[in-house]
Amino acid sequence: MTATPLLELKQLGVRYGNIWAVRQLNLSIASGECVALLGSNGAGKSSTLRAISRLLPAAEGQILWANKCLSSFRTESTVRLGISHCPEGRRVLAKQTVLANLELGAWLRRNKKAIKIDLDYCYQLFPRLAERRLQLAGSLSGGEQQMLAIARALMAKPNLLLLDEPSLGLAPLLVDELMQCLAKLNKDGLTMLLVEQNVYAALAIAQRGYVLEAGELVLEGTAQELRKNSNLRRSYLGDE
Amino acid sequence: MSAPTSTNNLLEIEQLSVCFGGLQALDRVNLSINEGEILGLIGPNGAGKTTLFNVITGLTAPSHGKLRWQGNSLAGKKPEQICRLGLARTFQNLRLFRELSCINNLQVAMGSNNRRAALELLALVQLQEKADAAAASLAYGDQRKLEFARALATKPKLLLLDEAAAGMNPIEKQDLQALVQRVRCQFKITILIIEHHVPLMMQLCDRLAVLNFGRCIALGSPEQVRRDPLVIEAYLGSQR
Amino acid sequence: SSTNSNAPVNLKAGLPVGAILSLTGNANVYGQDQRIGLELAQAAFKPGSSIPLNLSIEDGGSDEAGAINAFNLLINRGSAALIGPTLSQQAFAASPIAQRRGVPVVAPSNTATGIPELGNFISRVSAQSLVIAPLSIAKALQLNPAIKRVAVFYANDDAYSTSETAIFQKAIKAKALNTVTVQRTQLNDQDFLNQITSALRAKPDMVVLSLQAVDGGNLIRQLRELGFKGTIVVGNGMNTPNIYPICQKNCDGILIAQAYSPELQTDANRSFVARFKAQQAGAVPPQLTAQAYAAYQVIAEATERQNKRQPLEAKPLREVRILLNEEILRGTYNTPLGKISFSPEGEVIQESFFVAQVRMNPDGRSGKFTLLP
Amino acid sequence: MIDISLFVLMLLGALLALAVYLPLRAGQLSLATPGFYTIGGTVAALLSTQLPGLGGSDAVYPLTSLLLEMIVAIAVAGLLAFLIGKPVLKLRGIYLAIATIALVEILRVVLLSSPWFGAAVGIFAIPQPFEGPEGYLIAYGLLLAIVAWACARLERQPLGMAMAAIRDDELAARCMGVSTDQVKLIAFVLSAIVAAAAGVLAAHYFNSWNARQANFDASITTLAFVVLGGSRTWLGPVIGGLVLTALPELLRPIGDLRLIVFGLVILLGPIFIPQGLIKSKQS
Amino acid sequence: MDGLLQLLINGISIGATYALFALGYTLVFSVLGVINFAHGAVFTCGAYFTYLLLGGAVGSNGMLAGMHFPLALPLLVALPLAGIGAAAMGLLVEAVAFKPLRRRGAEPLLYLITSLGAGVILVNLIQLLMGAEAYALPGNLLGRWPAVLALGHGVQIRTVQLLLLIVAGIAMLILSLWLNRSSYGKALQAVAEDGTTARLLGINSGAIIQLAFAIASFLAGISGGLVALSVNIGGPYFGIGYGLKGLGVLVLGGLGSAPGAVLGGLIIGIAEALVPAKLSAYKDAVAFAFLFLMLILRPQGLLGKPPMEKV
Ligand SMILES: Nc1ncnc2c1ncn2[C@@H]1O[C@H](COP(=O)(O)OP(=O)(O)OP(=O)(O)O)[C@@H](O)[C@H]1O
Ligand SMILES: Nc1ncnc2c1ncn2[C@@H]1O[C@H](COP(=O)(O)OP(=O)(O)OP(=O)(O)O)[C@@H](O)[C@H]1O
Ligand SMILES: [Mg+2]
Ligand SMILES: [Mg+2]
Repeated sequence: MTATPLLELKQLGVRYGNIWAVRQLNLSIASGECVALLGSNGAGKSSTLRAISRLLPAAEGQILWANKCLSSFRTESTVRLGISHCPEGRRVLAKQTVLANLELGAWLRRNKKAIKIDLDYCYQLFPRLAERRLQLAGSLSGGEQQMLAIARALMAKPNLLLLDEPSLGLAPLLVDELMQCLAKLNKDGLTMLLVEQNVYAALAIAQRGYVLEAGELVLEGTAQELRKNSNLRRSYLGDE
Repeated sequence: MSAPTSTNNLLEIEQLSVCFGGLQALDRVNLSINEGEILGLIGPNGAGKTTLFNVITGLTAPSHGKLRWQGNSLAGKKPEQICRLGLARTFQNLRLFRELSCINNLQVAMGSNNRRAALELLALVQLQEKADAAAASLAYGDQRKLEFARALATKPKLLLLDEAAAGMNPIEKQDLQALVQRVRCQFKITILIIEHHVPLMMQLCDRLAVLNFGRCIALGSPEQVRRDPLVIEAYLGSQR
Repeated sequence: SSTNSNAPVNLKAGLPVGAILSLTGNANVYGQDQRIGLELAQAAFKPGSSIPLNLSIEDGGSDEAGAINAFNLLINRGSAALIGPTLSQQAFAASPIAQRRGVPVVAPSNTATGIPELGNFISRVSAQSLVIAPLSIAKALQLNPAIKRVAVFYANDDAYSTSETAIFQKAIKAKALNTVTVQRTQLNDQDFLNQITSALRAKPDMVVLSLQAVDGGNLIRQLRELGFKGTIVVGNGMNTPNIYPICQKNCDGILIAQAYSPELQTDANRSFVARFKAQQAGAVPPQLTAQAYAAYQVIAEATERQNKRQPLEAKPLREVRILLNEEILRGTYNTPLGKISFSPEGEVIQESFFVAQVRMNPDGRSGKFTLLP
Repeated sequence: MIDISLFVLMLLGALLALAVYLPLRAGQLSLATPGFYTIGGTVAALLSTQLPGLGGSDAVYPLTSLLLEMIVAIAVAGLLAFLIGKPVLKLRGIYLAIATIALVEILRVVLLSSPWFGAAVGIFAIPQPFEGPEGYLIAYGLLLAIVAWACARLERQPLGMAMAAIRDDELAARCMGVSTDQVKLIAFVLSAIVAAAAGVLAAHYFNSWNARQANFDASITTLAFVVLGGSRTWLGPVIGGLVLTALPELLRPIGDLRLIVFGLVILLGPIFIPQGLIKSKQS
Repeated sequence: MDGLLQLLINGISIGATYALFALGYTLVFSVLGVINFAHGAVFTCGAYFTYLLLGGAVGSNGMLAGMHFPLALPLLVALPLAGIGAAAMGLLVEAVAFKPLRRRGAEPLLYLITSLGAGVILVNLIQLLMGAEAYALPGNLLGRWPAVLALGHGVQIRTVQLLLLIVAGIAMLILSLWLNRSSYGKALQAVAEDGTTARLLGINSGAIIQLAFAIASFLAGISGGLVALSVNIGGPYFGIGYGLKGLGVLVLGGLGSAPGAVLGGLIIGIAEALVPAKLSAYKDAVAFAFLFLMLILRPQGLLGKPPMEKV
């Protein structure tokens, strides 16, 4: 691992009104790493991602991007830094076409040729999107929307990809394909923070993982360690 | 006068087709749901599963074909009428009454302001502590459970669950499975469920129907379906 | 916290009198003109009176609720008499309140039929067009005897316009002229193309219009631009120099029925015009300003007379109001409007009415009402 | 400081706000309230001035006649709302708002142009059932109490909850068995009834009546009452209506700046208290 | 026949005013999905700016009584400057009435009220400063052009209105090109549909909204000046009267569609023109009845997209 992490959360706290969703979270991601963020419902995973992309303010603690504090950044500026967030609940732009959604994913990029290449890559990754390119995103099936959301996040050509349950609603075959593809992207150098309920799959591609429970960090370690951890197995993998 | 159909057929779907423009979302689907069973509906993304739900619940008009509920046609019935006949559903993309409290969500569905009954239902999905919190403030997984409870609150005979376990981790999925089974016995209802998590479906469902490109390509016991080469190719993938 | 009307009237700062003007809302122009009139009158009548008026002006908005609020406010503050409200609709709503509570109201600008009839406490200094309208039609005929065909315009949703046009139309009929078309507009219309082209198709020799100043100015301008060359007679609502800049050179030659003329050569008017000019950089006063001034004058002079006859000091407010009302209706006043008095009902009896012709200066932005003999 | 007659207008404001609130609770932005208010007033004005049998020439107008007017006005407005509600409530959001504004405009122009309704001058010399504003205060107070009580009750009933559900997600509400068309129509008709009843009293209180009350400004102002007060529970509109009606009067001492300050209040109110003065229980 | 032709011309030229007004509305609607009730007031500001820049003096009732701009600019300079002034007002309105709400993710209803508040303030500020009186632009601004152009067969059109029509046409073309062809159009729609998502895509929604406000208000300013040239400034409520018609036009044409705004404007204009003279008092009722019927028959407006809802 490199010396300075690309992203570092120090004692991060996030809250909604006076309910704390995340408390005292320390987390770091080195450049080129894929890190999994695990935990049950309401553990605060999505809230953590929202804080990183500045959709939510950090109520306490710090978020450091290459040692720079993000607290003064707005969401759109984090995108400029290279953070791309594929949010919970897809949030595709229902009234625009698939193609327009993808193009908007690359809104900050100016190199038309490179954009075209990535577009083709996305279509190759999800051929269904290519078939539906002129259909309004709102009329896609749930899984198709999920594909679109992931593809749109990729179109930003990010340095750090925040994925909030990317496999949600995808058919098994596609989950496998997606995971392979994420693994490949990671191997090619893309840094990722992956929130997944599909713990097996996530730990298969992540190098390290963090486990949250009720907003607090309860476990962290390499993927291997986590896979072996009996506590985790019992409470999240459902092994007897 | 129509001849009485066999009594244990709750819902019969005959030659059902739906077109969106040039797109055949459902193609001559035949399916009958027996009273008291848990019927699983699986298939790749965009296969038409949600569309089938939409037709059953009166949100989408079929271009062709018939629906028969306990022997009577559902043609031309409005969603609210269909609901009152005893068909209730959840939504793939979560459609709670976001500003209302959890308990009010249930009370709307019950059509009464009986707090006790609503609390009982909330307890069923372990949300009794959030009874007075706004639905929007729940974590994703909890929102799914609330939707489940809300559908139950309409006292349905047939419960349609669209991606019931999406966003849940394996252990929660197991809980859900137990819950669905319990609900079936306790409320004596029939369940039609869409879910991409195959192991869950294998354990939970009495029968499985598989849709692909709008066509029903397989129907039978989980074991039969699991071994069906067509299904393996289209949906399960070879490794399973 | 309303003043007890049985308590003696409070004369510390003078006799309390309230004015309710439309200073905001869409009738705000009128209210502002009226406010100037009242302020001038205050300056003119305060010195030298044994019992000066203590005037408070309140905004009555341009709707009924606003007028009612302001009426109640001023009555509760112990006003002995009221001036206002600006609009006839407001008067129908608010003046009955004053009537019920026995407070004299002198209306400076209500011209709709039925206002003085609201009760014995309600009077007005604003004449209806009953006398003037026929006068101006006659004058037009005198200037151009060839006139046969007349087109009439009025704002169908405006109380003043509908009242006045009825009078105009009767006068036209009485002169055996042919009303070729009656075009209705709406109060806030600004574009009259449709009405004008439709009216012009009827080939009128004369156009008679009852509109408020801004609408009327727009209509005249568009009428002229679209080629109407004949005589234009306008009602009382346009009797304000504010129309000069609006219709500019197109105003030239229009005949106007006036309840007030700045050209009137009486002492009262000369001193009024002089005061106005001094304050407003040489401008000529509009009718609404003169009428507001007159309303104040009526109350001021009635108070003075009443006080001489029977000092108001220490009298209960209720009685002061009654006495004042009787005195108002009894008197004769030399106002800028000419000599006026009241019928027992409270309707103004005005001696001088005028028909003036607008003569624009070459700059096209200022002009003059020249009285036609 | 505040005069009785202002209290009367404040209560009127609160009632009109409740009339806007009812459909809004069901997610329907209907701006037809001033229209139904005008209808109520017109019915009252016509009956009391044109039907001698009601006692318009008595020294004090009989309360029974007032009650009769109320019943007729409620019937007329309710029926009208029922008839136009069906097609109009198919529209959503801003489209519904515009359609209702269009209706109000049509009503205004027609009433102001037809001699039967007094045309531009309106109907005046409307008989008085009460000696002074105190009577109106009591009458309006009663009316408001009844309507507010009904609203409070409604909110706890399934119907009221169904309305709130429709505002959140109409389609989901349908799928949960709520007859949304019916619920929306009920809200619309109730709103019309409240507005018309308020109009009946207003016609007497204002001594005169004309259709200028039914204007766009009035529509938006009453909406402001609700938004500023809070649109989630009945108390919000009531408070909003009371406060915003009183405000311009309380601001009289600052003279010409009064409407500017009023504007500032409705500009800043929603910014600083987005939920309105009265918040809902949740969140 | 000529009569009918004249009526059509009348309708079109009146409709052009409505269209110009609605274009600004529509632009703000397309980014925010809400109606900006302060638009009428900004339009009024444009008219007053034009008046002042042309060298007009303030009348007697305002606080600025007697003051005037030192230069009398020619119309072609004054109009764009007035547009810029109005754009500044529009940005101000955005900053005080819209931005704070957007930050809080408030519901659309609130925008109606805050923008109404901003409008009330502007109108009363104008009254305070300029008085309530009517103002008219100098009558000789068109130079050598006649006030009315004859189109033959006795059909004529006022030159000012022709000008308005041309400006409306050009504005519509530019706007629809901008909305449909440039990537900004898509970003604009994204912001309108879901501001949060737009920000996640790196779209600076704040800047885009400001841009839209600036353009819409610039347009309002210019149209205010042009309309004042045609019908005089009736007082601080000048633009408010157009506000309601503009709203109707906007909805008739289809919310968010620039060609829709123009089409809607022309249709309402023509519908009003075709009302027979006898019934001219009812012309507003006719226009709104027409609008109402259209809404019932085609809820999304003439050129609007039908709403789409997928479950
Ligand atoms: N908008 C909100 N308002 C109030 N509380 C919220 C809000 N969103 C989330 N919460 C609360 O914050 C906590 C953490 O929620 P979060 O969405 O981060 O969980 P999560 O780990 O992503 O869960 P899931 O796997 O279900 O998505 C939960 O208790 C939730 O109820
Ligand atoms: N309104 C519509 N217009 C056009 N196409 C539509 C519309 N609604 C659905 N479709 C298409 O119909 C197909 C079936 O959609 P459906 O939502 O039923 O899929 P699904 O089986 O539920 O998939 P998933 O598992 O991803 O939810 C999809 O390809 C979708 O794009
Ligand atoms: Mg989450
Ligand atoms: Mg689906």
